Amino acid sequence: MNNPYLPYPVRIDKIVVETEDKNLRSFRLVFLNKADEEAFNYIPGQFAELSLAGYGEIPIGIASSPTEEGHLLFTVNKVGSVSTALHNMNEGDIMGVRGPLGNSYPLEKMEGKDVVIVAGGFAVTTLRSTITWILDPAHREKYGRITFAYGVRSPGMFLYSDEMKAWEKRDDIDTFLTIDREHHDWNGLVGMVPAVLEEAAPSSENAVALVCGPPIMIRFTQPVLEKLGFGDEDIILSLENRMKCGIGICGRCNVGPEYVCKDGPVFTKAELNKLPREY
Amino acid sequence: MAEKILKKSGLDGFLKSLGESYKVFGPMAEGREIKFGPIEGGILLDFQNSRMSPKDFFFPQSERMFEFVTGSSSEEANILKSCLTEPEPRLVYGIRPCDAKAFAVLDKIFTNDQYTDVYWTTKREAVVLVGLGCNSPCPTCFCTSVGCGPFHEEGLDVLVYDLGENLLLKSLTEKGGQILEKAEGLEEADEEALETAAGLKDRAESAITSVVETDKIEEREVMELFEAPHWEMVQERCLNCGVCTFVCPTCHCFDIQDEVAGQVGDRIRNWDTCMSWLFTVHGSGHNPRPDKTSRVRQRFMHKFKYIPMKRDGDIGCVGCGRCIVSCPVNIDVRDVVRDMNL
Amino acid sequence: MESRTGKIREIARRLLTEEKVDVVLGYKAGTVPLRNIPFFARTPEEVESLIWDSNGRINLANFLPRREDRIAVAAKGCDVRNIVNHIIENQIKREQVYIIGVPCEGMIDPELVYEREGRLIEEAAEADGKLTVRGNGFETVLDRNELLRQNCRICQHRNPPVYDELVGEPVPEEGDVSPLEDLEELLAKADSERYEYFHDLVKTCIRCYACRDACPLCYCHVCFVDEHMPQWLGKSIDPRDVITYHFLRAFHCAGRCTDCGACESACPLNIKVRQFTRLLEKDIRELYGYEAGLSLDKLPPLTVYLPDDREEFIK
Amino acid sequence: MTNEESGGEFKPKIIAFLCNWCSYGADLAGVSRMAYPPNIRIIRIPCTGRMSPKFILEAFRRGADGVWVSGCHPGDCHYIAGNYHARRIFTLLNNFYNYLGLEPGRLHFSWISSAEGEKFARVATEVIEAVKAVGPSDRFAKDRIEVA
Repeated sequence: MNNPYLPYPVRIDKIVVETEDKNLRSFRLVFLNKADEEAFNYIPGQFAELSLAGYGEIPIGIASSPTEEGHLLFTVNKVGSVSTALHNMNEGDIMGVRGPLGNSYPLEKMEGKDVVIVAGGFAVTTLRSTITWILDPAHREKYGRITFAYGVRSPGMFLYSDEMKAWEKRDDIDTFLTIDREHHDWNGLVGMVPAVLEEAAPSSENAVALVCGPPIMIRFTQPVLEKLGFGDEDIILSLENRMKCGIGICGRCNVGPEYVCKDGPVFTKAELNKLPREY
Repeated sequence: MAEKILKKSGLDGFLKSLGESYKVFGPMAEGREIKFGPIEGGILLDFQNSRMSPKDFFFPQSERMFEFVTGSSSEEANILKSCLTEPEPRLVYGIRPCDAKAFAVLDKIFTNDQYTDVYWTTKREAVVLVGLGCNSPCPTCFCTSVGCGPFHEEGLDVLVYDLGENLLLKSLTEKGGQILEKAEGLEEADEEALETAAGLKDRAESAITSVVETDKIEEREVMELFEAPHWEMVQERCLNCGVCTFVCPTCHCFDIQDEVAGQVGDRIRNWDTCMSWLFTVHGSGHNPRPDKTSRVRQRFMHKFKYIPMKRDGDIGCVGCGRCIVSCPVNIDVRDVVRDMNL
Repeated sequence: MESRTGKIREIARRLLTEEKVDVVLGYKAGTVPLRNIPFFARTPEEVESLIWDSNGRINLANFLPRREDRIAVAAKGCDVRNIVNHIIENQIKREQVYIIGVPCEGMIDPELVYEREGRLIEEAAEADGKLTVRGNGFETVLDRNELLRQNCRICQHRNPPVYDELVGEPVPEEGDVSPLEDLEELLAKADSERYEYFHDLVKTCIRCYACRDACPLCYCHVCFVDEHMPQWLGKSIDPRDVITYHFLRAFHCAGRCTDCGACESACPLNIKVRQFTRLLEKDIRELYGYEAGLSLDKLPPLTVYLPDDREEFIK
Repeated sequence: MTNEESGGEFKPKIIAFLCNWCSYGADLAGVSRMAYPPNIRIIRIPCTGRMSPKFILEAFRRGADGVWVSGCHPGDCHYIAGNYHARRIFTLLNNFYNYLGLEPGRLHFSWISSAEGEKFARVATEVIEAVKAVGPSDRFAKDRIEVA
């Protein structure tokens, strides 16, 4: 019988230090077994438990897109004991990945609509996955205008900065990169994400908004989206909570009756309105 | 379905004969405690509820899930190997109907529409449960209020009625039927025995005088219950010790921990408790359940609202009363549910 | 007992009516025999639920840290000693707490009652030093003094050492009991036997930490068992982790423990966890002449020192 | 398999927590060509007042056969009174460990100033001999987890 707690063994193929504070690293993982890779069918918005033998597991959103075959990408902030241990790993080391877990962004439902993507800090990971997926030639024409607003503290804190620069140049996605305060190294937008979003004023007609970021950004983004005319059904958020099993059993990540790990992490604002704010 | 009579004096022989195909467990006195252990000496024929629930049969407090070697010495290093073994066939005699019902509740939790917790199911499937109905329920029992009862059959393979001189064995599943069929020295139950059994059941049910209602909990919205004022009263005296969760037959929350000794490591799962601050705290330090109120509320909401919402209306409590008996500050689940149902 | 109940209510009513305090903490009758409920009375009507009997095993001082309001506590000797601890350790201000001192005649250990009866007790009633227990088809009258918890039997501070008001007359202190009763025997054994003894003592421990949570001394925001960088002990029921927990829990109480017995009373498995703390308090008494919570002016022994403290074991 | 079983001489693992301001500096064994057996692993601490019972317990849990804590003589603490406070904790801890059944001879305390290189070497040898006499530790050591 399939053991849902058993991680697939993977090799760390590449490690990239993403940010100037060196607290965020991206790990490109390659499956040791082809069969495992084939079994790992994921959709943008899902996450996986990264498993480090001797340290434990951490739930991390999948930053790569299923359109990028051959590897998985995870960007991890150094916070606790497992993420610290992960930051100390080297290319070539063996670890585990368990997943994919959780639901995903409702990519099918979003078809035929404009998509507004709002990201803050390192929460951009699963949104990077989503954008990469949407921009793939096989999918791009299913969606309308793509607006992407992404804010970080300072220029050195952008994740995937090469890709961001590339997206800024494309005309099939409107990219708004912003930093919190003026910085000598920056001649782009300055200001908080909600303000930038308000300025960009994407149309809410036949559109959905995907929002992922720190709680404070989410709090101030919601009124802006409302003002722009987005209904609660069209505002889509991704939650995070402490997790262990990742499969809706161990009982700690629930928000009301919903398990963030299995019923989430993606919820509409309309859904969250009916639930306790235990996240 | 078969209904057979076994002389009480023949119980030892009956269990011994089952010992050929199963490892047989039964209730035993261990000091003040009642424990289900391998039958060697005599088992208890009549006993009140055990202080700890027997959930550890399938969900041990600490369980080795995986093992691994650390370092980089071998190809296999840092790759987890499952410690799941083919479980031995076990038969448990004397499980109380509430505890069996709890197993049935947990069956639905450890298996959901996407995943099967193999550590639970493999052990669970290899067990035959021979339950013993409760002729004299405890004053803290309220099983009849939560979809269970002193002779409830859910989760059991065989239910035993203690008729005095004799035991009436009623098979409830195919597994149970086979056991009764194979066993020697059983007689077909006659009309009189069946009537006595029915009488025992009625008497036991009417002896349970604590009644709680849950109909309004079902109707109410999550947020209405969540924001009710009575939680403040409950939390005020709650110690957040979590004894309730440890003795509870349906509490199933767990933690997963890695431990390494030298070059060998294990991934262990341990019972955890929603009463603990650590249970929900994020790596960032943010805690979505930061206070006693939110933690104690979670336990009752989980059992009486969230589980029914997600598991076809089944309440996540079987009314065994263990938490009432063990709570150091006497938080009585019956009172809490009454407040929720107001 | 009845008269104490009456007096506590009278005082509580007065304090609330005169708005001297916001809340009065005492006990209320529980829903199961031999157990009562820590109860917060905020109105004169609620005061009518307050009682005083032999089931006040939970130490009410436990509910004081981090409070903002003014609170009166109906506190027995050990509770008061823990309130004194809290005041010394800056967990509550003296002026915030009104101590209704209750001279105590010891609390009952329900385990002893069960041991005597060996059957389920459905009702219990107390009057004139007798405990009447009833169950399915039986009624027995027991002498409450024979049912006291061990810590109550050896208690030498039944009367509150500090109070704002005393309920009734002080009770005589037990003069001739040895707090070390059984411990001396244990200490006379070989180290291997003591090692076995303590491992056996906690072998049924389920790591619920009720002993910690019922303890008024344990008010840390993050307990050492929950620390994870570094993580001091595993979370399973491995015997080595279990004993480590009990070892460190007891040590954190050294010089502060009043032997109130709340830890033991809260233990769902009736483990005699006081055996750990009693040993430490024995040393504290013998080495530093200190007993916790007897005076607001004396500092706990591990926060002070003398230049000539004993050190014969130090090379 | 312990060293004893393997037939070799038992080489105890001893963890020494040494105060930065005195005993740590007294370890001049190398400089002054005094010899003591290499069984001691040193952990530098800022003051004996920083020693928590957790550290000592952790050393035993991780398989130390002996633990030795050494700091400044009373009155000489760099932080005025750290060692005075430590002394009371050590007294209780030493007894408590003993009560709980740790073999006598595993846990050692000393005051050694930075000028007492000779004393350091002598106490080190004493500690090693005492621990050797007790043998390998198993009472509080945690090896592979014991669970179902």
